[in-house]
Amino acid sequence: MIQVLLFARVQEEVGTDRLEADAAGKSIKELKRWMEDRYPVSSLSRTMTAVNEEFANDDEVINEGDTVAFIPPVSGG
Amino acid sequence: MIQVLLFARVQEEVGTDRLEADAAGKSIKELKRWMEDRYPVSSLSRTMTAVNEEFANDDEVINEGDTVAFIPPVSGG
Amino acid sequence: MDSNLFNLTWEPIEVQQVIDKVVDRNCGAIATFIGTVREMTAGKKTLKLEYQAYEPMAVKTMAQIGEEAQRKWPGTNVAITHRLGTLGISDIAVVIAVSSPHRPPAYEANAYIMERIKEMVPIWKKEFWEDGTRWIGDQRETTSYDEEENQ
Amino acid sequence: MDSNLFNLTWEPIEVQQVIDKVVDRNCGAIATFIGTVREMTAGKKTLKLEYQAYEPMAVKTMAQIGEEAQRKWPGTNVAITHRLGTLGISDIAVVIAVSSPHRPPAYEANAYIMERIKEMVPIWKKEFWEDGTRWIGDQRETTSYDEEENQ
Repeated sequence: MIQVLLFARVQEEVGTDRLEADAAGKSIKELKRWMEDRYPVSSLSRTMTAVNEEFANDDEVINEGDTVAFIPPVSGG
Repeated sequence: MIQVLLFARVQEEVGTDRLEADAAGKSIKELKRWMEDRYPVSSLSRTMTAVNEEFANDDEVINEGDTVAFIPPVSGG
Repeated sequence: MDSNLFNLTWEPIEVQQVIDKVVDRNCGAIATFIGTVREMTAGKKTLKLEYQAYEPMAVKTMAQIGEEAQRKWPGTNVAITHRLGTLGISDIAVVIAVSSPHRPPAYEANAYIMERIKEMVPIWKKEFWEDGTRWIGDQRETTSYDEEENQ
Repeated sequence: MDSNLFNLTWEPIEVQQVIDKVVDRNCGAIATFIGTVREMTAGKKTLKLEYQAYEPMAVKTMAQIGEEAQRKWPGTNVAITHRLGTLGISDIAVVIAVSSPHRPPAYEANAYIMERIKEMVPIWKKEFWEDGTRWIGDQRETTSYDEEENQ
Protein backbone atom coordinates (compact mmCIF):
# COMPACT_ATOMS: atom_id res chain seq x y z
CA MET A 1 0.00 0.00 0.00
CA ILE A 2 0.99 3.62 -0.45
CA GLN A 3 -0.07 6.76 1.40
CA VAL A 4 -1.73 9.52 -0.63
CA LEU A 5 -1.82 13.03 0.89
CA LEU A 6 -4.33 15.62 -0.27
CA PHE A 7 -4.30 19.39 0.21
CA ALA A 8 -6.35 22.51 -0.45
CA ARG A 9 -8.94 22.15 -3.22
CA VAL A 10 -8.15 18.47 -3.85
CA GLN A 11 -8.58 17.70 -0.16
CA GLU A 12 -11.99 19.40 -0.12
CA GLU A 13 -13.17 17.67 -3.28
CA VAL A 14 -12.16 14.21 -2.08
CA GLY A 15 -13.34 14.90 1.46
CA THR A 16 -10.26 13.64 3.31
CA ASP A 17 -6.65 14.70 3.83
CA ARG A 18 -5.16 11.23 3.30
CA LEU A 19 -6.01 7.82 1.90
CA GLU A 20 -4.34 4.53 1.17
CA ALA A 21 -4.04 3.06 -2.30
CA ASP A 22 -2.85 -0.27 -3.67
CA ALA A 23 -0.70 1.53 -6.20
CA ALA A 24 2.85 0.16 -5.85
CA GLY A 25 4.24 -0.36 -9.35
CA LYS A 26 1.88 2.23 -10.87
CA SER A 27 3.15 5.48 -12.36
CA ILE A 28 2.05 8.85 -11.00
CA LYS A 29 0.02 9.30 -14.18
CA GLU A 30 -1.83 6.04 -13.49
CA LEU A 31 -2.43 7.05 -9.87
CA LYS A 32 -3.94 10.34 -11.07
CA ARG A 33 -6.33 8.47 -13.37
CA TRP A 34 -7.24 6.09 -10.58
CA MET A 35 -8.03 9.07 -8.32
CA GLU A 36 -10.11 10.77 -11.00
CA ASP A 37 -12.12 7.58 -11.63
CA ARG A 38 -12.79 6.92 -7.98
CA TYR A 39 -13.34 10.38 -6.40
CA PRO A 40 -15.29 13.52 -7.31
CA VAL A 41 -12.08 15.40 -8.03
CA SER A 42 -11.35 17.91 -10.80
CA SER A 43 -8.75 16.91 -13.37
CA LEU A 44 -5.36 16.15 -11.82
CA SER A 45 -3.52 16.18 -15.15
CA ARG A 46 -1.80 19.49 -14.37
CA THR A 47 -1.44 18.95 -10.63
CA MET A 48 2.12 18.55 -9.38
CA THR A 49 3.04 15.65 -7.16
CA ALA A 50 5.71 14.82 -4.62
CA VAL A 51 6.95 11.33 -3.79
CA ASN A 52 8.41 11.13 -0.29
CA GLU A 53 8.52 14.95 -0.10
CA GLU A 54 10.40 15.46 -3.38
CA PHE A 55 8.72 16.81 -6.52
CA ALA A 56 8.16 13.99 -9.04
CA ASN A 57 7.04 13.84 -12.65
CA ASP A 58 4.14 11.86 -14.08
CA ASP A 59 6.31 8.98 -15.30
CA GLU A 60 7.80 8.19 -11.92
CA VAL A 61 6.88 4.72 -10.68
CA ILE A 62 5.57 4.42 -7.13
CA ASN A 63 7.12 1.90 -4.75
CA GLU A 64 5.52 0.03 -1.90
CA GLY A 65 5.48 2.24 1.20
CA ASP A 66 5.91 5.52 -0.70
CA THR A 67 4.03 8.64 0.30
CA VAL A 68 2.58 10.50 -2.67
CA ALA A 69 1.28 14.04 -2.22
CA PHE A 70 -0.83 15.96 -4.70
CA ILE A 71 0.38 19.57 -4.77
CA PRO A 72 -2.20 21.95 -6.29
CA PRO A 73 -0.75 25.31 -7.37
CA VAL A 74 0.77 26.78 -4.22
CA SER A 75 -0.23 30.14 -2.77
CA GLY A 76 1.96 30.70 0.27
CA GLY A 77 3.81 33.91 1.05
CA MET B 1 25.11 88.42 14.05
CA ILE B 2 24.56 84.97 12.59
CA GLN B 3 24.83 81.54 14.16
CA VAL B 4 27.32 79.08 12.67
CA LEU B 5 26.88 75.37 13.45
CA LEU B 6 29.75 72.92 13.12
CA PHE B 7 29.65 69.12 12.89
CA ALA B 8 31.91 66.08 12.70
CA ARG B 9 35.44 66.80 11.50
CA VAL B 10 34.87 70.57 11.21
CA GLN B 11 33.57 70.68 14.77
CA GLU B 12 36.66 68.85 16.05
CA GLU B 13 39.07 71.05 14.09
CA VAL B 14 37.48 74.29 15.27
CA GLY B 15 36.99 72.96 18.80
CA THR B 16 33.34 74.01 19.24
CA ASP B 17 29.92 73.05 17.91
CA ARG B 18 28.69 76.62 17.37
CA LEU B 19 29.93 80.17 17.10
CA GLU B 20 28.63 83.60 16.26
CA ALA B 21 29.86 85.65 13.33
CA ASP B 22 29.28 89.20 12.17
CA ALA B 23 28.55 87.93 8.66
CA ALA B 24 25.19 89.37 7.61
CA GLY B 25 25.50 90.51 3.98
CA LYS B 26 28.38 88.15 3.27
CA SER B 27 28.05 85.23 0.86
CA ILE B 28 28.56 81.64 1.99
CA LYS B 29 31.81 81.65 0.02
CA GLU B 30 33.02 84.67 2.00
CA LEU B 31 32.00 83.05 5.28
CA LYS B 32 34.00 79.95 4.33
CA ARG B 33 37.10 82.09 3.70
CA TRP B 34 36.57 83.93 6.99
CA MET B 35 36.39 80.57 8.81
CA GLU B 36 39.52 79.27 7.10
CA ASP B 37 41.45 82.43 7.99
CA ARG B 38 40.39 82.44 11.61
CA TYR B 39 40.31 78.75 12.65
CA PRO B 40 42.59 75.72 12.19
CA VAL B 41 40.12 74.13 9.80
CA SER B 42 40.80 72.15 6.61
CA SER B 43 39.61 73.68 3.36
CA LEU B 44 35.85 74.30 3.33
CA SER B 45 35.69 74.90 -0.41
CA ARG B 46 33.94 71.58 -1.07
CA THR B 47 31.93 71.50 2.16
CA MET B 48 28.18 71.83 1.74
CA THR B 49 26.24 74.36 3.76
CA ALA B 50 22.70 74.86 4.94
CA VAL B 51 21.07 78.19 5.70
CA ASN B 52 18.19 77.85 8.16
CA GLU B 53 18.15 74.07 7.62
CA GLU B 54 17.97 74.19 3.81
CA PHE B 55 20.92 73.34 1.59
CA ALA B 56 22.43 76.50 0.10
CA ASN B 57 25.06 77.22 -2.55
CA ASP B 58 28.21 79.30 -2.17
CA ASP B 59 26.68 82.41 -3.74
CA GLU B 60 23.80 82.68 -1.28
CA VAL B 61 23.93 85.85 0.81
CA ILE B 62 23.51 85.49 4.54
CA ASN B 63 20.95 87.63 6.36
CA GLU B 64 21.04 88.95 9.91
CA GLY B 65 19.78 86.24 12.28
CA ASP B 66 20.37 83.34 9.87
CA THR B 67 21.75 80.03 11.06
CA VAL B 68 24.44 78.65 8.78
CA ALA B 69 25.55 75.03 9.17
CA PHE B 70 28.61 73.47 7.61
CA ILE B 71 27.73 69.99 6.39
CA PRO B 72 30.81 67.81 5.83
CA PRO B 73 30.14 64.74 3.64
CA VAL B 74 27.44 62.83 5.47
CA SER B 75 27.81 59.22 6.61
CA GLY B 76 24.51 58.23 8.20
CA GLY B 77 22.64 55.03 7.49
CA MET C 1 21.86 24.76 7.63
CA ASP C 2 20.12 24.92 11.00
CA SER C 3 16.57 23.79 10.35
CA ASN C 4 15.35 26.08 13.13
CA LEU C 5 15.93 28.90 10.65
CA PHE C 6 12.97 27.63 8.60
CA ASN C 7 9.73 27.42 10.50
CA LEU C 8 6.02 26.93 10.26
CA THR C 9 3.92 28.17 13.15
CA TRP C 10 0.28 28.33 14.22
CA GLU C 11 0.97 31.24 16.56
CA PRO C 12 1.35 34.92 15.64
CA ILE C 13 4.84 35.55 14.26
CA GLU C 14 7.17 37.73 16.31
CA VAL C 15 9.20 39.64 13.71
CA GLN C 16 12.06 40.32 16.10
CA GLN C 17 12.52 36.61 16.76
CA VAL C 18 13.04 35.96 13.05
CA ILE C 19 15.45 38.89 12.75
CA ASP C 20 17.44 37.66 15.77
CA LYS C 21 18.24 34.44 13.88
CA VAL C 22 20.24 36.26 11.21
CA VAL C 23 22.15 38.77 13.37
CA ASP C 24 25.87 38.41 12.61
CA ARG C 25 28.82 40.55 13.80
CA ASN C 26 30.05 40.83 10.25
CA CYS C 27 26.74 41.69 8.63
CA GLY C 28 25.88 45.39 8.58
CA ALA C 29 22.63 44.94 6.65
CA ILE C 30 19.43 43.07 7.48
CA ALA C 31 16.55 43.18 5.00
CA THR C 32 13.23 41.76 6.11
CA PHE C 33 10.01 41.17 4.26
CA ILE C 34 6.73 40.86 6.14
CA GLY C 35 3.72 39.60 4.24
CA THR C 36 0.44 40.60 5.89
CA VAL C 37 -3.20 39.93 5.11
CA ARG C 38 -4.56 42.75 2.99
CA GLU C 39 -8.23 43.68 3.29
CA MET C 40 -9.08 44.77 -0.27
CA THR C 41 -7.98 42.94 -3.42
CA ALA C 42 -9.34 44.13 -6.75
CA GLY C 43 -12.29 45.78 -4.99
CA LYS C 44 -13.20 42.64 -3.05
CA LYS C 45 -13.13 42.57 0.73
CA THR C 46 -11.30 39.71 2.43
CA LEU C 47 -12.70 38.68 5.83
CA LYS C 48 -9.99 36.21 6.77
CA LEU C 49 -7.53 33.71 5.33
CA GLU C 50 -6.65 30.15 6.10
CA TYR C 51 -3.19 28.73 5.37
CA GLN C 52 -2.50 25.03 5.07
CA ALA C 53 0.84 23.31 4.33
CA TYR C 54 2.36 19.97 3.52
CA GLU C 55 4.40 20.63 6.59
CA PRO C 56 7.57 18.52 6.41
CA MET C 57 7.99 19.23 2.71
CA ALA C 58 7.29 22.94 3.17
CA VAL C 59 10.03 23.23 5.82
CA LYS C 60 12.45 21.24 3.66
CA THR C 61 11.65 23.37 0.60
CA MET C 62 12.14 26.62 2.53
CA ALA C 63 15.55 25.34 3.66
CA GLN C 64 16.43 24.49 0.04
CA ILE C 65 15.47 28.01 -1.03
CA GLY C 66 17.66 29.43 1.76
CA GLU C 67 20.59 27.37 0.48
CA GLU C 68 19.95 28.52 -3.09
CA ALA C 69 20.04 32.14 -1.92
CA GLN C 70 23.27 31.58 0.01
CA ARG C 71 24.91 30.08 -3.08
CA LYS C 72 23.83 33.06 -5.18
CA TRP C 73 24.72 35.65 -2.48
CA PRO C 74 27.59 34.20 -0.41
CA GLY C 75 27.94 35.54 3.11
CA THR C 76 24.22 35.99 3.67
CA ASN C 77 22.21 34.45 6.53
CA VAL C 78 18.57 33.52 5.93
CA ALA C 79 15.57 32.80 8.17
CA ILE C 80 11.97 32.22 7.10
CA THR C 81 8.86 31.76 9.24
CA HIS C 82 5.45 31.10 7.68
CA ARG C 83 2.20 31.13 9.62
CA LEU C 84 -0.50 28.46 9.23
CA GLY C 85 -4.14 28.39 10.30
CA THR C 86 -6.65 31.24 10.36
CA LEU C 87 -5.42 34.83 9.92
CA GLY C 88 -7.30 38.12 10.16
CA ILE C 89 -6.65 41.40 8.36
CA SER C 90 -3.12 42.76 8.96
CA ASP C 91 -1.98 39.49 10.56
CA ILE C 92 1.50 38.42 9.49
CA ALA C 93 1.58 35.45 7.09
CA VAL C 94 5.32 35.28 6.43
CA VAL C 95 8.57 36.88 7.58
CA ILE C 96 11.80 36.58 5.60
CA ALA C 97 15.00 37.94 7.18
CA VAL C 98 18.31 38.13 5.32
CA SER C 99 21.54 39.54 6.72
CA SER C 100 24.58 40.37 4.65
CA PRO C 101 27.85 42.28 5.08
CA HIS C 102 26.55 44.92 2.61
CA ARG C 103 23.15 46.19 1.55
CA PRO C 104 22.43 45.08 -2.03
CA PRO C 105 22.68 41.31 -1.45
CA ALA C 106 20.33 41.56 1.55
CA TYR C 107 17.58 43.19 -0.52
CA GLU C 108 18.19 41.03 -3.59
CA ALA C 109 18.32 37.71 -1.77
CA ASN C 110 15.19 38.65 0.17
CA ALA C 111 13.16 39.41 -2.97
CA TYR C 112 14.47 36.23 -4.62
CA ILE C 113 13.44 34.09 -1.65
CA MET C 114 9.93 35.53 -1.67
CA GLU C 115 9.55 34.74 -5.38
CA ARG C 116 10.74 31.18 -4.83
CA ILE C 117 8.39 30.66 -1.86
CA LYS C 118 5.46 31.67 -4.04
CA GLU C 119 6.62 29.32 -6.76
CA MET C 120 7.37 26.11 -4.95
CA VAL C 121 6.73 25.85 -1.22
CA PRO C 122 3.70 23.58 -0.62
CA ILE C 123 1.57 26.08 1.30
CA TRP C 124 -1.97 27.01 0.27
CA LYS C 125 -4.17 29.95 1.08
CA LYS C 126 -7.96 29.93 1.27
CA GLU C 127 -9.69 33.30 1.01
CA PHE C 128 -12.94 34.01 2.83
CA TRP C 129 -15.13 36.76 1.39
CA GLU C 130 -18.65 37.81 2.33
CA ASP C 131 -20.01 35.83 -0.63
CA GLY C 132 -17.85 32.73 -0.54
CA THR C 133 -14.45 31.08 -0.19
CA ARG C 134 -11.76 29.87 -2.53
CA TRP C 135 -8.41 28.11 -2.40
CA ILE C 136 -6.09 30.53 -4.18
CA GLY C 137 -3.51 29.39 -6.69
CA ASP C 138 -5.69 27.01 -8.69
CA GLN C 139 -5.24 28.21 -12.26
CA ARG C 140 -8.54 26.73 -13.42
CA GLU C 141 -10.44 29.02 -11.10
CA THR C 142 -8.05 31.94 -11.17
CA THR C 143 -7.62 33.47 -14.57
CA SER C 144 -5.70 36.48 -13.31
CA TYR C 145 -3.49 34.87 -10.70
CA ASP C 146 -1.50 38.03 -10.00
CA GLU C 147 -4.63 39.88 -9.01
CA GLU C 148 -5.36 37.31 -6.36
CA GLU C 149 -2.10 37.57 -4.50
CA ASN C 150 -2.27 39.25 -1.15
CA GLN C 151 1.22 40.69 -1.39
CA MET D 1 3.20 63.59 6.71
CA ASP D 2 3.24 62.80 10.42
CA SER D 3 6.65 63.88 11.66
CA ASN D 4 6.58 61.11 14.25
CA LEU D 5 7.30 58.79 11.33
CA PHE D 6 10.81 60.26 11.07
CA ASN D 7 12.84 60.01 14.24
CA LEU D 8 16.23 60.39 15.79
CA THR D 9 16.87 58.58 19.05
CA TRP D 10 19.63 58.10 21.60
CA GLU D 11 18.08 54.86 22.83
CA PRO D 12 18.30 51.41 21.23
CA ILE D 13 15.85 51.18 18.33
CA GLU D 14 12.93 48.77 18.70
CA VAL D 15 12.38 47.42 15.19
CA GLN D 16 8.76 46.46 15.87
CA GLN D 17 7.91 50.03 16.89
CA VAL D 18 9.09 51.32 13.51
CA ILE D 19 7.19 48.57 11.67
CA ASP D 20 4.00 49.36 13.62
CA LYS D 21 4.01 52.88 12.16
CA VAL D 22 3.50 51.62 8.60
CA VAL D 23 0.94 48.86 9.21
CA ASP D 24 -2.06 49.49 6.93
CA ARG D 25 -5.12 47.31 6.27
CA ASN D 26 -4.62 47.71 2.56
CA CYS D 27 -0.90 46.99 2.49
CA GLY D 28 0.03 43.31 2.18
CA ALA D 29 3.78 43.96 2.04
CA ILE D 30 6.19 45.53 4.53
CA ALA D 31 9.89 45.73 3.64
CA THR D 32 12.29 46.80 6.35
CA PHE D 33 15.96 47.56 6.27
CA ILE D 34 18.03 47.40 9.45
CA GLY D 35 21.52 48.85 9.36
CA THR D 36 23.74 47.45 12.11
CA VAL D 37 27.32 48.10 13.19
CA ARG D 38 29.60 45.62 11.46
CA GLU D 39 32.78 44.52 13.20
CA MET D 40 35.17 44.04 10.27
CA THR D 41 35.53 46.42 7.33
CA ALA D 42 38.28 45.77 4.81
CA GLY D 43 40.19 43.72 7.39
CA LYS D 44 40.01 46.43 10.05
CA LYS D 45 38.24 45.86 13.36
CA THR D 46 35.72 48.45 14.52
CA LEU D 47 35.42 48.82 18.30
CA LYS D 48 32.46 51.20 18.34
CA LEU D 49 30.82 54.01 16.39
CA GLU D 50 29.54 57.41 17.28
CA TYR D 51 26.73 59.09 15.33
CA GLN D 52 26.09 62.82 15.40
CA ALA D 53 23.38 64.76 13.55
CA TYR D 54 22.24 68.25 12.73
CA GLU D 55 19.06 67.17 14.39
CA PRO D 56 16.23 69.40 13.15
CA MET D 57 17.55 69.35 9.60
CA ALA D 58 18.11 65.59 9.68
CA VAL D 59 14.49 64.96 10.73
CA LYS D 60 13.23 67.39 8.10
CA THR D 61 15.40 65.79 5.40
CA MET D 62 14.23 62.27 6.32
CA ALA D 63 10.63 63.48 5.98
CA GLN D 64 11.43 64.97 2.56
CA ILE D 65 12.91 61.65 1.46
CA GLY D 66 9.78 59.87 2.67
CA GLU D 67 7.64 62.24 0.59
CA GLU D 68 9.85 61.69 -2.45
CA ALA D 69 9.40 57.94 -2.09
CA GLN D 70 5.63 58.28 -1.77
CA ARG D 71 5.49 60.36 -4.93
CA LYS D 72 7.52 57.74 -6.81
CA TRP D 73 5.64 54.77 -5.30
CA PRO D 74 2.08 55.94 -4.53
CA GLY D 75 0.25 54.03 -1.83
CA THR D 76 3.34 53.35 0.26
CA ASN D 77 3.78 54.28 3.94
CA VAL D 78 7.26 55.15 5.21
CA ALA D 79 8.90 55.35 8.65
CA ILE D 80 12.57 55.96 9.42
CA THR D 81 14.35 55.92 12.77
CA HIS D 82 18.07 56.70 13.06
CA ARG D 83 20.10 56.21 16.22
CA LEU D 84 22.58 58.79 17.55
CA GLY D 85 25.33 58.53 20.13
CA THR D 86 27.66 55.62 20.83
CA LEU D 87 26.92 52.22 19.26
CA GLY D 88 28.63 48.86 19.75
CA ILE D 89 29.00 45.96 17.33
CA SER D 90 25.63 44.66 16.04
CA ASP D 91 23.75 47.65 17.49
CA ILE D 92 21.10 49.04 15.16
CA ALA D 93 21.97 52.37 13.53
CA VAL D 94 18.93 52.80 11.31
CA VAL D 95 15.58 51.16 10.58
CA ILE D 96 13.56 51.92 7.43
CA ALA D 97 10.07 50.44 7.14
CA VAL D 98 7.95 50.71 3.99
CA SER D 99 4.50 49.21 3.53
CA SER D 100 2.76 48.88 0.20
CA PRO D 101 -0.29 47.07 -1.22
CA HIS D 102 2.09 44.86 -3.28
CA ARG D 103 5.65 43.65 -2.89
CA PRO D 104 7.87 45.32 -5.50
CA PRO D 105 7.22 48.95 -4.45
CA ALA D 106 7.98 48.07 -0.83
CA TYR D 107 11.45 46.71 -1.69
CA GLU D 108 12.19 49.40 -4.26
CA ALA D 109 11.12 52.36 -2.14
CA ASN D 110 13.07 50.96 0.80
CA ALA D 111 16.32 50.67 -1.18
CA TYR D 112 15.77 54.14 -2.65
CA ILE D 113 15.27 55.69 0.78
CA MET D 114 18.47 54.14 2.09
CA GLU D 115 20.44 55.54 -0.85
CA ARG D 116 18.99 58.99 -0.29
CA ILE D 117 19.73 58.89 3.45
CA LYS D 118 23.37 58.16 2.70
CA GLU D 119 23.45 61.01 0.19
CA MET D 120 21.82 63.88 1.99
CA VAL D 121 20.72 63.46 5.59
CA PRO D 122 23.06 65.46 7.87
CA ILE D 123 24.20 62.58 10.07
CA TRP D 124 27.85 61.70 10.61
CA LYS D 125 29.58 58.58 11.80
CA LYS D 126 32.87 58.41 13.67
CA GLU D 127 34.66 55.07 13.63
CA PHE D 128 36.76 53.93 16.58
CA TRP D 129 39.48 51.37 15.84
CA GLU D 130 42.27 50.05 18.06
CA ASP D 131 44.72 52.45 16.40
CA GLY D 132 42.60 55.58 16.06
CA THR D 133 39.36 57.25 15.11
CA ARG D 134 37.95 58.97 12.06
CA TRP D 135 34.83 60.83 10.96
CA ILE D 136 33.68 58.84 7.94
CA GLY D 137 32.47 60.50 4.78
CA ASP D 138 35.25 63.04 4.37
CA GLN D 139 36.43 62.47 0.82
CA ARG D 140 39.86 63.95 1.46
CA GLU D 141 40.62 61.25 3.96
CA THR D 142 38.62 58.47 2.37
CA THR D 143 39.85 57.52 -1.04
CA SER D 144 37.68 54.41 -1.29
CA TYR D 145 34.49 55.70 0.28
CA ASP D 146 32.49 52.59 -0.55
CA GLU D 147 34.90 50.43 1.39
CA GLU D 148 34.29 52.49 4.48
CA GLU D 149 30.55 52.10 4.64
CA ASN D 150 29.22 49.90 7.37
CA GLN D 151 26.32 48.63 5.30
